Amino acid sequence: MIEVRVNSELKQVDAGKSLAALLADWGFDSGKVAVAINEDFVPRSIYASTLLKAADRVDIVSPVQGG
Amino acid sequence: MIEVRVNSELKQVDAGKSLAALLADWGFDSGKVAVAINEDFVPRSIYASTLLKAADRVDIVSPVQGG
Amino acid sequence: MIEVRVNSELKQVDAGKSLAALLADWGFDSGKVAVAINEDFVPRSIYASTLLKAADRVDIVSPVQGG
Amino acid sequence: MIEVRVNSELKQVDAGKSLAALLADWGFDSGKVAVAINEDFVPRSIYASTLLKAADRVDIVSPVQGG
Amino acid sequence: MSHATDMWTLYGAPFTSRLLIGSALYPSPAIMSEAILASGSEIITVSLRRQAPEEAGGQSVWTHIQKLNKTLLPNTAGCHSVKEAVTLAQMSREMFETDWIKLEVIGDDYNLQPDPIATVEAADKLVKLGFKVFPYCTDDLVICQRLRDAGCEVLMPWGSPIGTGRGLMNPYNLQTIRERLPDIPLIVDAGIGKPSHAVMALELGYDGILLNTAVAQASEPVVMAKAFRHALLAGRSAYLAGAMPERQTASPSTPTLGMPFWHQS
Amino acid sequence: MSHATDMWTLYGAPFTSRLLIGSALYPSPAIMSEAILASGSEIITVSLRRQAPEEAGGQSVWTHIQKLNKTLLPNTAGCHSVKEAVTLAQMSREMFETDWIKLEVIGDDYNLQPDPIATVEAADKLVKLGFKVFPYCTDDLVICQRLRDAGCEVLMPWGSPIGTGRGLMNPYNLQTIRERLPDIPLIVDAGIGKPSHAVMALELGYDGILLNTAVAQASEPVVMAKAFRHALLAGRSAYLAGAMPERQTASPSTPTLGMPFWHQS
Amino acid sequence: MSHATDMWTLYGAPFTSRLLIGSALYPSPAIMSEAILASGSEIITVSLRRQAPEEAGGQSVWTHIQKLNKTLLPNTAGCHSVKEAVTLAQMSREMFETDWIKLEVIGDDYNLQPDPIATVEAADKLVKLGFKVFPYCTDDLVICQRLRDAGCEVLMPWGSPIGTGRGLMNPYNLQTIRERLPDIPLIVDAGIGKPSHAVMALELGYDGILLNTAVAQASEPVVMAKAFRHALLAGRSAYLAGAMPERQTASPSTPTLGMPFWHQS
Amino acid sequence: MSHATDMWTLYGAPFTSRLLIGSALYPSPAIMSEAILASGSEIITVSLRRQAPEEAGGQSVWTHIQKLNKTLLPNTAGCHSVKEAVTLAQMSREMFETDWIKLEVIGDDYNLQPDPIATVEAADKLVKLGFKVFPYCTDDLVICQRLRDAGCEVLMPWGSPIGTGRGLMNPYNLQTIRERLPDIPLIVDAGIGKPSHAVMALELGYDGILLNTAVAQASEPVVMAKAFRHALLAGRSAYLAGAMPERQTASPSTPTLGMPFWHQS
Repeated sequence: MIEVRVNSELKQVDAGKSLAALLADWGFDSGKVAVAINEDFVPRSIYASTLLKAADRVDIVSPVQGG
Repeated sequence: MIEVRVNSELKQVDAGKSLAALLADWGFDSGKVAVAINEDFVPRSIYASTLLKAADRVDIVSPVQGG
Repeated sequence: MIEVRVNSELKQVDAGKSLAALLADWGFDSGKVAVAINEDFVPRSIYASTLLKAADRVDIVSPVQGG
Repeated sequence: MIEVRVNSELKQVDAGKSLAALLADWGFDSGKVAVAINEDFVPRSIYASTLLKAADRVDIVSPVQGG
Repeated sequence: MSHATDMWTLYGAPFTSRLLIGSALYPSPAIMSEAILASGSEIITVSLRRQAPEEAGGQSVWTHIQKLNKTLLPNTAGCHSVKEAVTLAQMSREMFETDWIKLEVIGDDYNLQPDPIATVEAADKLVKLGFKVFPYCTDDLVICQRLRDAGCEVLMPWGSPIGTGRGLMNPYNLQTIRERLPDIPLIVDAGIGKPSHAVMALELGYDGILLNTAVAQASEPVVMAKAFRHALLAGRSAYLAGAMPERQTASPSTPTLGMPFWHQS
Repeated sequence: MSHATDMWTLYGAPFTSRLLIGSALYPSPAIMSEAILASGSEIITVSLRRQAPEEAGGQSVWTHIQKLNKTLLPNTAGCHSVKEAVTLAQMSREMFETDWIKLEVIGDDYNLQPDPIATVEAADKLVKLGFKVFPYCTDDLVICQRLRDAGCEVLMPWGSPIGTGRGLMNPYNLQTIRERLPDIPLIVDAGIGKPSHAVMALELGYDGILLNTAVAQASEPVVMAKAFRHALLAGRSAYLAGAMPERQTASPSTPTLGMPFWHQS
Repeated sequence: MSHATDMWTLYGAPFTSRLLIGSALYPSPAIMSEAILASGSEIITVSLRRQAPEEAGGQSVWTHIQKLNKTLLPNTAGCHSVKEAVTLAQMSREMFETDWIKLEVIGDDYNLQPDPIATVEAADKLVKLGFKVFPYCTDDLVICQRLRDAGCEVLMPWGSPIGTGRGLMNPYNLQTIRERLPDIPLIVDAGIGKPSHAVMALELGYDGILLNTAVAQASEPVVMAKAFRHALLAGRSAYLAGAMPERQTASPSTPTLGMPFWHQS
Repeated sequence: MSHATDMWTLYGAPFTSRLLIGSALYPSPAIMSEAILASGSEIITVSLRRQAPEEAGGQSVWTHIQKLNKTLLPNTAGCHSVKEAVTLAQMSREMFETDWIKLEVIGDDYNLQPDPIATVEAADKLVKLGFKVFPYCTDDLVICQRLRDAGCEVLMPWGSPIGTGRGLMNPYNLQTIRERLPDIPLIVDAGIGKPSHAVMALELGYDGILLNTAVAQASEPVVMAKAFRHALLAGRSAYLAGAMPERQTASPSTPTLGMPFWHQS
């Protein structure tokens, strides 16, 4: 298990799991969010092949109102 | 004959003629003008009974654009 | 005795007393005030010969700051 | 002889002469001007050891009013 | 609120458009007619002048104005005394068959401002003669109160001098008049040069605008007339909608909560 | 000209309405939808934020925005660095399936003004990444020129700080930008508080307005939305019509020729 | 011109300072005295009020004012009718032994503006009674002309309502009065809040300023008094010096001729 | 506070006068000298230009400037690139024997505004070269912060474009800069046309003014110089004195208590 930050919350995750699997575990619908790791954009197309490293900072965002 | 001012022009007029007759002489259609004598309003209804005096100042006006 | 208003206060005064005497009674220095009765100015020169009538409105003013 | 631009004027100069000597030839008092060559500042202290190259752009300026 | 139901009344007569428009200074009578129609205005100002008999007969702008079949508001433009204004008003009432009169008594030939004292005196006389007076006045609260006390049921303070197009020179005064006289229709007359000026006036709570030069002297009077039609709808809706308060400091519109890239260490 | 034919284009896409509107700060999603429809706007700004999974699923304003079926303009509001803005733009492009991005890189948290230097740098990077950038910038001509040189095909200088409703703080600067950059679409973004502000911007020759708070925080957002719809039509027509020049001194509208009561002695 | 020789006259009396100052609203009589001395003013406004006999005797601000040994300008502040103003003026003339009177006839208790009609009527009566009238009036050219015609040899239009400190609400009107009445001393009375307001008034060609609150209610009245002393010297000199015209476009001050680094190729 | 003790410091050097003045555009060198002396200024801006040898020898304004024996502030006016500005600064340092430099990098030849990006870059380079930089910049808070971060110990935002005399185009921005950067000396450079503009800047808390055209191009430069001398004293004292707050509604200065003629019935 490694420790990462997801939307600034500390989480323990299985280092072997893909980002796609983790998003599902965390309850997110991959089609309805966008993701960045350590402030770099991660395209949806590579969620399945993306693994997290210890101390990664993961941002998961979804649409809201804006001005 | 007496001398009057009509719209600031000097005119010689027959002292016996009514305002109605004079307006016709001058080419005005009584229905399409309004008249003042010496800066007092003269209603159309009394043109026929109105006589001019020497030195009267007659104003004859008709509609124009306005702001 | 008659009743008058002095600076809007009701006062009983001796009808025979002059304004000059009344000012003194009331504690005013004639030289340091100006007077109006019923909104008419009363010059200092006639205080001694001025008598009040019932219901007179007397104004006694003195210098203050102003803008 | 080489050709240079001095304050945007073409001049033929002796390639062997120092900037100090050229300024004197051109009538400038070294103490009353500042110089740049090809938009690089040239300190007064090295005028004597500075030689021009063909096509050099020489700026010689002196004090004026400013806002 | 729907504009259809957002009527206002002048001396008891209901109107939908909040624009009163002049008929002078247009490139041609045809453009005047087209512009007035495009403006949506229901009230047109007119005047009386000496004319040669043949013109008085009617080959003139006047025939075009009549064809528009709008409510007429005759003016006393150019009058410099109470006497002149009252007499011209009487002549207008007979000629135009209306007891409405836009009262102008000019007090100075340089800024063409109304004479406050003569305007109040003339308004008083005209009301007693049965006129429904639309007084052109300055943005002076006390004069406005006197005119209302004289029986005027609408007031028309200037925005700025006639024909300058400077808009609202003194919004503070105009606002003061609105606050102190909340119930009488207020029309900004004179000085409007651009649609933004008209919108500002209605945002302040004014009920209408009277203008002429801004449309007539625009490069494209018909297009400008349409611009003012929209401006009055915009300004009126803005007033009814209640604008946000002006703030001294910035505040974000997009939510700050949930901003990405921030991580507590 | 008829409004139907008075289209404008943003990155090649034609639009009729000159209002771009935000989706934040409304009393409710329902009022947001009604107000946006009343405004006539065809372009809505949206954003991305961290949300709990259940919200991210979509029980939110977002579902209402989608139903409006308008063109979306995602923003990078809240970003303080080039890096943050570029990454959020990439996330937006994937999420909203558009290469349009309203670029905001905040330079100061007090006045929320854009960072001129970082905005130019971010715009350059985003254009190279294939984005169609709508940069929020200050009213600085030189920064506007740099943004255009970086490949921005529209510029969005502020009127005044976000959410202040102070309108056009510096009309002189805005006018200078218009005169020096006559061919690029210019949109006043931020600071618009009242319809009169929007009319002024278009009278200056600006092509459009982007606002949010002025409508969302009005007492009656739907009515204010309608007010702005009319304001943009008024301002655009006024620009096309060519306003009269402002004059220093008064000049009468009603003819002076033929004024009665005058008699040469 | 040297300030020593730049005198002006009010009803024939010459003065150097262009500031008329009020004596009310100071934190203490001592600060009042110090501030008035620091202001350089030569004319102080005073009033008359009902007081208890002991105060009327003189334990009051009045004794401090007398010690300053300045020219006094009594006012009719608070009067609402011609009758009240005329009577109070007569009482002032006897009490202060001066025929100078600052005429105030309030027309509205909300903006405390002068009643234009009553002010003209009162001025006429007072002039006939031998007073030298300083009328407080609005920025209305026609009312100013009436007051001059009534015999006022100085006019005092307001800048903005008393005590608001809003400065010159309507510079256009003030400038018009100056242009149309070039020969009569004009003093801006009321509304001055900052020295910049006073400088603007004198730059417009006004001859002097009458103020009270701006100094008395400043955090440091004595320092503000000094600020206004300099402001009046600055404004007057600026007017005499003839300011540069405002320009639409930039032009360099430093010479462009001889700019280095430029080389024709 | 006494003006004698109200000093300010620029890069550690103390000054009494808050006016920095240019030496260009005067009718003659003699008038320049007289005006600068009358202005009380202790700092004069100068420049470097190509001149014919005989002029460079010194038959010029420069000899008059030297005689004034004031602190010199050389400028880089006319430079359009970082390179030009840095080189001209180095030439100035040698020629004028001062490490002070007024940094101007023009970004647009129409409004002559500084190039914000190039100015920050040049300032950074010059500070590293040991210069004491006085950057001419726009009224952009973020650019001002960058300049301070680059090591500038004074900032000179514009009031409006050089030579326009339009005064403070955007007081809100200038005030924001003052509030956000309370400790660094701020000088309004460019755009000052009248003494009232200078007073306004100091009332906002600005520390000084740099101008040239307003004095040099006045009808009477010497008198205008004196006007500005008083204006700076007025503005500074006003700031120190703490002006009254602006109020929305009127309030009387003369006491209402004890008003005569009122009688309860």
